[in-house]
Amino acid sequence: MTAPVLPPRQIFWTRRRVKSLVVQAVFLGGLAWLFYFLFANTTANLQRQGIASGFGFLSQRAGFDVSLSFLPFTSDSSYGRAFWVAVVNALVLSALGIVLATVLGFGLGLARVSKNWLIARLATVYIEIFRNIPLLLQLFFWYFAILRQLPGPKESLVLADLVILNNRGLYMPRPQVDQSGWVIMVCFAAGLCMALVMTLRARQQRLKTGHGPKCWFWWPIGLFALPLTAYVLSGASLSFVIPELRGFNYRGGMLMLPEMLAALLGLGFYISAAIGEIVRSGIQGVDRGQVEAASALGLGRRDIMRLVVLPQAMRIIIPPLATQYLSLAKNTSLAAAIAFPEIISIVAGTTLTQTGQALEAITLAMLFYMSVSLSIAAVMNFLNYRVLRHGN
Amino acid sequence: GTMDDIKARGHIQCGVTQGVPGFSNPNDAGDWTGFDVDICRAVAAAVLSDADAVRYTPLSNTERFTALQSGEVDILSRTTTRTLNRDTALGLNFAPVVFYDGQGFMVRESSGITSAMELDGTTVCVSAGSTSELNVADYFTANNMTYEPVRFEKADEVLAAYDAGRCDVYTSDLSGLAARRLVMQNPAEHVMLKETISKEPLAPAVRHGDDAWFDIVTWTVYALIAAEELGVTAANIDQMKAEGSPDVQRLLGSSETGTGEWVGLDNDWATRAIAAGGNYGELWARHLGPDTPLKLARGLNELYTNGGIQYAMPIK
Amino acid sequence: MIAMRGVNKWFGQMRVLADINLTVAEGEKLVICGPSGSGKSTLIRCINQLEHHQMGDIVVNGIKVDAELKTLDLVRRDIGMVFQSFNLYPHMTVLQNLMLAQVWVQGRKRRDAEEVARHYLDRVHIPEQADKFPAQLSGGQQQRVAIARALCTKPKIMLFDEPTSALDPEMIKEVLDVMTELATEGMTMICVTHEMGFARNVANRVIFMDAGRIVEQGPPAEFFSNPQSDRAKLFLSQVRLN
Amino acid sequence: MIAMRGVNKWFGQMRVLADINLTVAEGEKLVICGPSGSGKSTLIRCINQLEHHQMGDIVVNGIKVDAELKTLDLVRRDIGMVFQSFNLYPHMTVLQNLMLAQVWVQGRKRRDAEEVARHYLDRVHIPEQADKFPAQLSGGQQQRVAIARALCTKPKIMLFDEPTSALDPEMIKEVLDVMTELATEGMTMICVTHEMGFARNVANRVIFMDAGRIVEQGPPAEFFSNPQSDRAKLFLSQVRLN
Amino acid sequence: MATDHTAFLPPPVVSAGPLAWMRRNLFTDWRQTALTLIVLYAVIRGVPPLLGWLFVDATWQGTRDDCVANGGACWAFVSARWGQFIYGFYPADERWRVNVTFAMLALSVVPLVLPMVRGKGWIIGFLLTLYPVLAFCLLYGGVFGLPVVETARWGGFMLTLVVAITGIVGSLPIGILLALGRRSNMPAIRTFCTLFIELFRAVPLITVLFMASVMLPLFLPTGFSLDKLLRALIGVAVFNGALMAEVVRGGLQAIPKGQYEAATAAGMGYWRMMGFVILPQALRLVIPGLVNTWVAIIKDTTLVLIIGLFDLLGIVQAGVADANWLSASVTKTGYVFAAMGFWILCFSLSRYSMYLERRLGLGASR
Ligand SMILES: Nc1ncnc2c1ncn2[C@@H]1O[C@H](COP(=O)(O)OP(=O)(O)OP(=O)(O)O)[C@@H](O)[C@H]1O
Ligand SMILES: Nc1ncnc2c1ncn2[C@@H]1O[C@H](COP(=O)(O)OP(=O)(O)OP(=O)(O)O)[C@@H](O)[C@H]1O
Ligand SMILES: [Mg+2]
Ligand SMILES: [Mg+2]
Repeated sequence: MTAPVLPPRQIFWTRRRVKSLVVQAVFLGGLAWLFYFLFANTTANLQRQGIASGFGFLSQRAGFDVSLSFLPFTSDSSYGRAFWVAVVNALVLSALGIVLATVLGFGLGLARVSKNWLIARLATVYIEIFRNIPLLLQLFFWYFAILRQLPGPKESLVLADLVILNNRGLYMPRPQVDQSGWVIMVCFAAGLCMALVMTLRARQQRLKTGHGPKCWFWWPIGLFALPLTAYVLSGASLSFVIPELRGFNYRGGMLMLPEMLAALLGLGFYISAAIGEIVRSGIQGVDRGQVEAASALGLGRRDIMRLVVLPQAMRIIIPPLATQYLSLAKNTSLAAAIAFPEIISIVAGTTLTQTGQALEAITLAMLFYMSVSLSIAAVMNFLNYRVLRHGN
Repeated sequence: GTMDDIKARGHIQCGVTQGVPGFSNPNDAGDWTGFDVDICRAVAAAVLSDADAVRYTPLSNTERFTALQSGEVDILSRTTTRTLNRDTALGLNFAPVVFYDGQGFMVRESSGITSAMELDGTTVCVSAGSTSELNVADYFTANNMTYEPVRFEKADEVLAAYDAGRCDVYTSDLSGLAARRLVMQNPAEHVMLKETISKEPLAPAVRHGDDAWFDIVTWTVYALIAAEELGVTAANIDQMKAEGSPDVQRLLGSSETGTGEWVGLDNDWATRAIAAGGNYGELWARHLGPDTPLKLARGLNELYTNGGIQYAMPIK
Repeated sequence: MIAMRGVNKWFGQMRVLADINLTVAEGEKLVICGPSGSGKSTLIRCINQLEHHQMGDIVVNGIKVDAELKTLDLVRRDIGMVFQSFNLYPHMTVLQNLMLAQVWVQGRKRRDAEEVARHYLDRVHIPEQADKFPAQLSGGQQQRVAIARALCTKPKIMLFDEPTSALDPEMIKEVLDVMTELATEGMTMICVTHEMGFARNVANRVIFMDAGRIVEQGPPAEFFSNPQSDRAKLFLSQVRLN
Repeated sequence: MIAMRGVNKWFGQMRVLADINLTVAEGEKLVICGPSGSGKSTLIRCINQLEHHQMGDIVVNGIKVDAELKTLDLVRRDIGMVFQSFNLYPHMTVLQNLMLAQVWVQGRKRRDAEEVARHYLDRVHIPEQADKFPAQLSGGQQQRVAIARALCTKPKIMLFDEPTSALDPEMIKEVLDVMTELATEGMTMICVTHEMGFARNVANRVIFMDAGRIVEQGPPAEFFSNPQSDRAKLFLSQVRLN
Repeated sequence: MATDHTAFLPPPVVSAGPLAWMRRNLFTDWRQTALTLIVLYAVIRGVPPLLGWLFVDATWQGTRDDCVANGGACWAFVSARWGQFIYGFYPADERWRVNVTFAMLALSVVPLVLPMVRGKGWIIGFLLTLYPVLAFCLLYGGVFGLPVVETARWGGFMLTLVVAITGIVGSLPIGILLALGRRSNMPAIRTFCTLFIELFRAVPLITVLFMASVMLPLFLPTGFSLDKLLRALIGVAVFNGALMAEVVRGGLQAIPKGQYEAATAAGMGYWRMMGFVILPQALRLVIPGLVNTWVAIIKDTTLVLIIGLFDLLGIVQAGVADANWLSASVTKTGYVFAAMGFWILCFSLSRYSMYLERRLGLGASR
């Protein structure tokens, strides 16, 4: 054998390559021209009519109020702050929707594979109904046909004087901690991160060496012990504010607006139907041998499901589940149609009209959704590759 | 310019609401009718000699300004309040005010509220992206009251929300309140509060930067008002054209010195505009006045001679 | 220990077990062989009712087994099973695999369960792999873990369904060794296998099946040297070829 | 007809063809053999530029082939190729498979194309399968359709890349028969194959490759009876074993 | 394999009967029994009132007051508005044009769905090229002496179909081009297509519709304005094109390399190879995925109401807000009616896709 000869340096300017470059150059040129064309039109349109442009409006006074805000917001706040209010509202709605849809969806998936004929059938009916009706229609149904028809504040449906439901929303007692409440929140968040990090580290170590430290105890420590200690040490006091009828409406307590309730029900039920199907196919995707091995050992159906099938099904379930979460987050935009103050309603609606700056407003809205999509995709990739990639 | 486009196209594109009784609303046959619609028809009659040469584009609050800016509509005749911001930053030009309005509140009679100062802690239904939304915020802040806004983009939905009891209060322009009350389940159960919290001069708008077209719309509106001042109606127009006073003759183009050349049309432009639906007062009476379901009083919209502030610039 | 009387089973219209009569005494080691599709797997899967038979009786340890949950529980407690494809739980470590049934079926304490698990890992000669995941083990090691897992619940009978046929040749021996050890300790065993050497050395009796029937049975020495039926002769000639 | 001078090809840093010099005369039948991974497929795929070589010249029919589209077109028009895995278009009938390139590459009329297609189907002895889909044919029939498809564009040279190695033994013969017929009709052929019988009977010359080089070449009689290199000797002894 | 004929002995009839069945499927153990009873109770409590509302107490003819009096569903409302729900504001005299357009569609789709019909390629070709043109001419008019019907008058179920069909037909070519572009070996084109696809997949359709309705007009030269419906249709087609691209890409990836090589060796260039060999196979592979995307497109048509077009849902919503009808039962009836319309469409399509999946699955394993 002769000594290995290395390949010659590629001749760059083959005619084939030149042709490919020309095609691409023409393509890029066309694209650039198109962008220039649109850009020129737009600037000309804006200039000729003296329309304002740029993001300067974000610091201007907004002048309107919103019904739901987790950040301090008054009509004196800026458009920029209104944007962040909308962002937080959309994120809160997404998060609650994801919790609801996941809980319902897993229940449905399990019901679908249940041996109980009635339950399996009902789950099928539920799934087929909710996934084949447009989400917007479902939102309208919940909002206009159901919640809208609830009685007014004076004739509310009251449960034990604590939970109140009327056409102004769902009122619940609100836990109240005094000023040091944030310390507890911080401790809770820190505990959660700590438990997560410890579990991941232990798992990685185990994957590498076959031995890993025990880690389950980090969870109770992180989630309960730490915040509880903080609660006791900081001397905070906990009380509940109970809603009561004052003037026209109930006051105090925690209020879930009908818009939010309807959005949550609509999104949760719609996406749960999809998740139900995903969970079902995940469960059915687990090798039959696994079930057989477990039943041969004498495990009952429920234990098999809980200990053997579901953990493995998760690997099949998570990628499409991520897609559904993404779809849920994007679909919060439809809640604008039932007056839930999220991005479309606040940014692409009021802000756009009051400032007249369509380009900027819609760009902002799109940027928000893109960053949400990217974040969810990133988190799910992380889960997929770091946590679930062991075994075969 | 816009005029050339319209002539080439053969019709005017008119931006209207998505349905407000009295102002612009499709009738049973699906044809648009109303006060704002008739303004467009008058312009079309003046420009194209055909009051029916109009196509209507229903626009939401959000869409209305871009639709005008982008040339999708030639004229925005859509209960739009004239403000400094819209006149400048949004690149609009407003024709004369066709309706002097103000924002008010409507509540259920059973609530026992009689004054806007009692509205603290209420839930208020308001149209998103409107001046009402801004006014109500200012009003409650100024009076140290709190409220919870329920904001829909479509006027229909704001109304339905209030009607179904989602809100204690419905706020909008007084004319809008009157119009919308008609379509409630039980109009009699609702009362309007006496306070007017803002000035809402509603005017047709055109794009900034096309002065010729702006002039035509402006003076068509003035012609309608002038016709009422001069007693010219759709019924007597032919007669008036022949035997009216010099002012009338000038308006209707039958005098020597015609006005057509100045606005870039023929001398009969105003005649056609008035004949299309009548003078300003006739439009009012037909769509908004006491004989209509809206039963609005003319108030500020009376001619200046009758105690109002409607006043046509001299057509000379 | 096990008695089958007139057992019949159909899949749809196809009869895969036909009038099976078979008794297995305590401590007996049975090897079942026969061509592919002859019903060997189905037969042993009927014993712990992974498949339900439709006709005939199966009595295990005095309990008549059927599809009732109660008897299933009782019967499966006494029977361990090892599969061709190991079927270890990939999301658990070896130790967790071994402890699962002990904790959740037999209600043993974790500490005790771990002790038992380590004991049986010792017995299959891989005590050092306790904390690995199945995917990190070789096939032979995985199958030995599977055997240990089945033993952990201290069954009276062990069923093996072609435990070595998914393994590379080098690994077959280590699994067979473990099985032989188990046999010498007196466990009642029923093995479906084509390892004739194992059958010859360990089995008390060889069962030959074809088309859902037991065609021939006898001590291995006799069966291998002097098969009675043509079908068995043909089968043995083919097996020797490989 | 074909001349390769100092042809070299690399995949990444791995040199899979090393200084190949080879001339093939018109009407010659070449068989290429050699161990797996020795570069046989790559060599013939360079001839119609399914792989682009990086050094050296390949001249086919007087045209120097390189990665230029124009020469590619010219060269591919003259070369038919048959693959190990048939690569028939599964969504078209046999007839459509045969007509596709004729109609869309050579611009023949549909009627003429069908005539040509039926002619070559006759030649490969399956005229009756014209309207079936590939999935309905046996492997041997599929490979014969693939040969007919390559012939339809009337190539001057045919390349075969292990045309029989995906086939069951009974079907190998029918494909080899067709290839032999083709050879006797004077087609220039280059075959990568391990069918030594075919090589011996049909080939004018056998090329033996190893590690990207042509190690040995000569008339089949000589090559098979008296290989020169150790590598070829080893290879032949292994091939004969199977 | 089965040598003796007793092997064909049929299985015994298992102790059947409804009781045994119920024992096996409903009352397996106490836990299942409890569950069954709870669910059964809920069903018994829930279903009869629902049926009562839908049918027994329903009002089939009359006015709002009849509906309010009866308390059930108000089908009278639906029948009074039927014409509007189906045709929107399309002039009554011209509605035959809508009927003809969709009858044509139905006539061409039926043979497509039947497995035994041959020549589907021609029908698909017709539906993708000639049909849209014909449909537009018929619906919009202005040719063949048909009076023009402004798109502002289109509405109801007809508009839903128009949007859905444009979404389906328009997104396919866009999707194919984007998918090919994403697999192209020219970095500029690949990057562009990837960015384009990912951008549209990351944002909700509603922002795209907003873009089409308020942003697009600003991009165009002055005086050049596109119809509002047309802009929405462009938005829908482009958005779904990006989704479609991912489905098509899945199919392209599943085509074995040998197919590319065989086509290349036969002298075919890129477009011929793609057009005749690769795409027909790839598209066939992803038909179930395509049909599922269509279901999503149909559901998404409702979003056009947010930009002020009156699709079926939009017109129902406008209808239930009508003062002459406004009442709880009318509102519910209206939405239930629209829901049934969409449900039938989507459910049958998704079942069809499942059926195809099974059929194609069998075909592949054969
Ligand atoms: N779940 C099932 N449904 C339908 N038929 C089945 C099923 N399991 C097995 N069969 C059929 O029953 C027959 C006996 O199967 P069995 O698995 O018992 O054979 P075997 O002797 O174990 O064969 P092998 O040596 O291939 O494992 C075969 O014809 C098989 O195809
Ligand atoms: N596309 C490719 N990328 C990288 N390496 C490749 C590629 N195709 C082939 N090779 C490598 O090039 C070498 C020669 O491959 P080639 O297919 O020509 O061998 P061969 O003689 O035809 O072998 P076989 O008898 O297995 O078909 C092999 O080592 C192979 O792994
Ligand atoms: Mg078996
Ligand atoms: Mg090869």
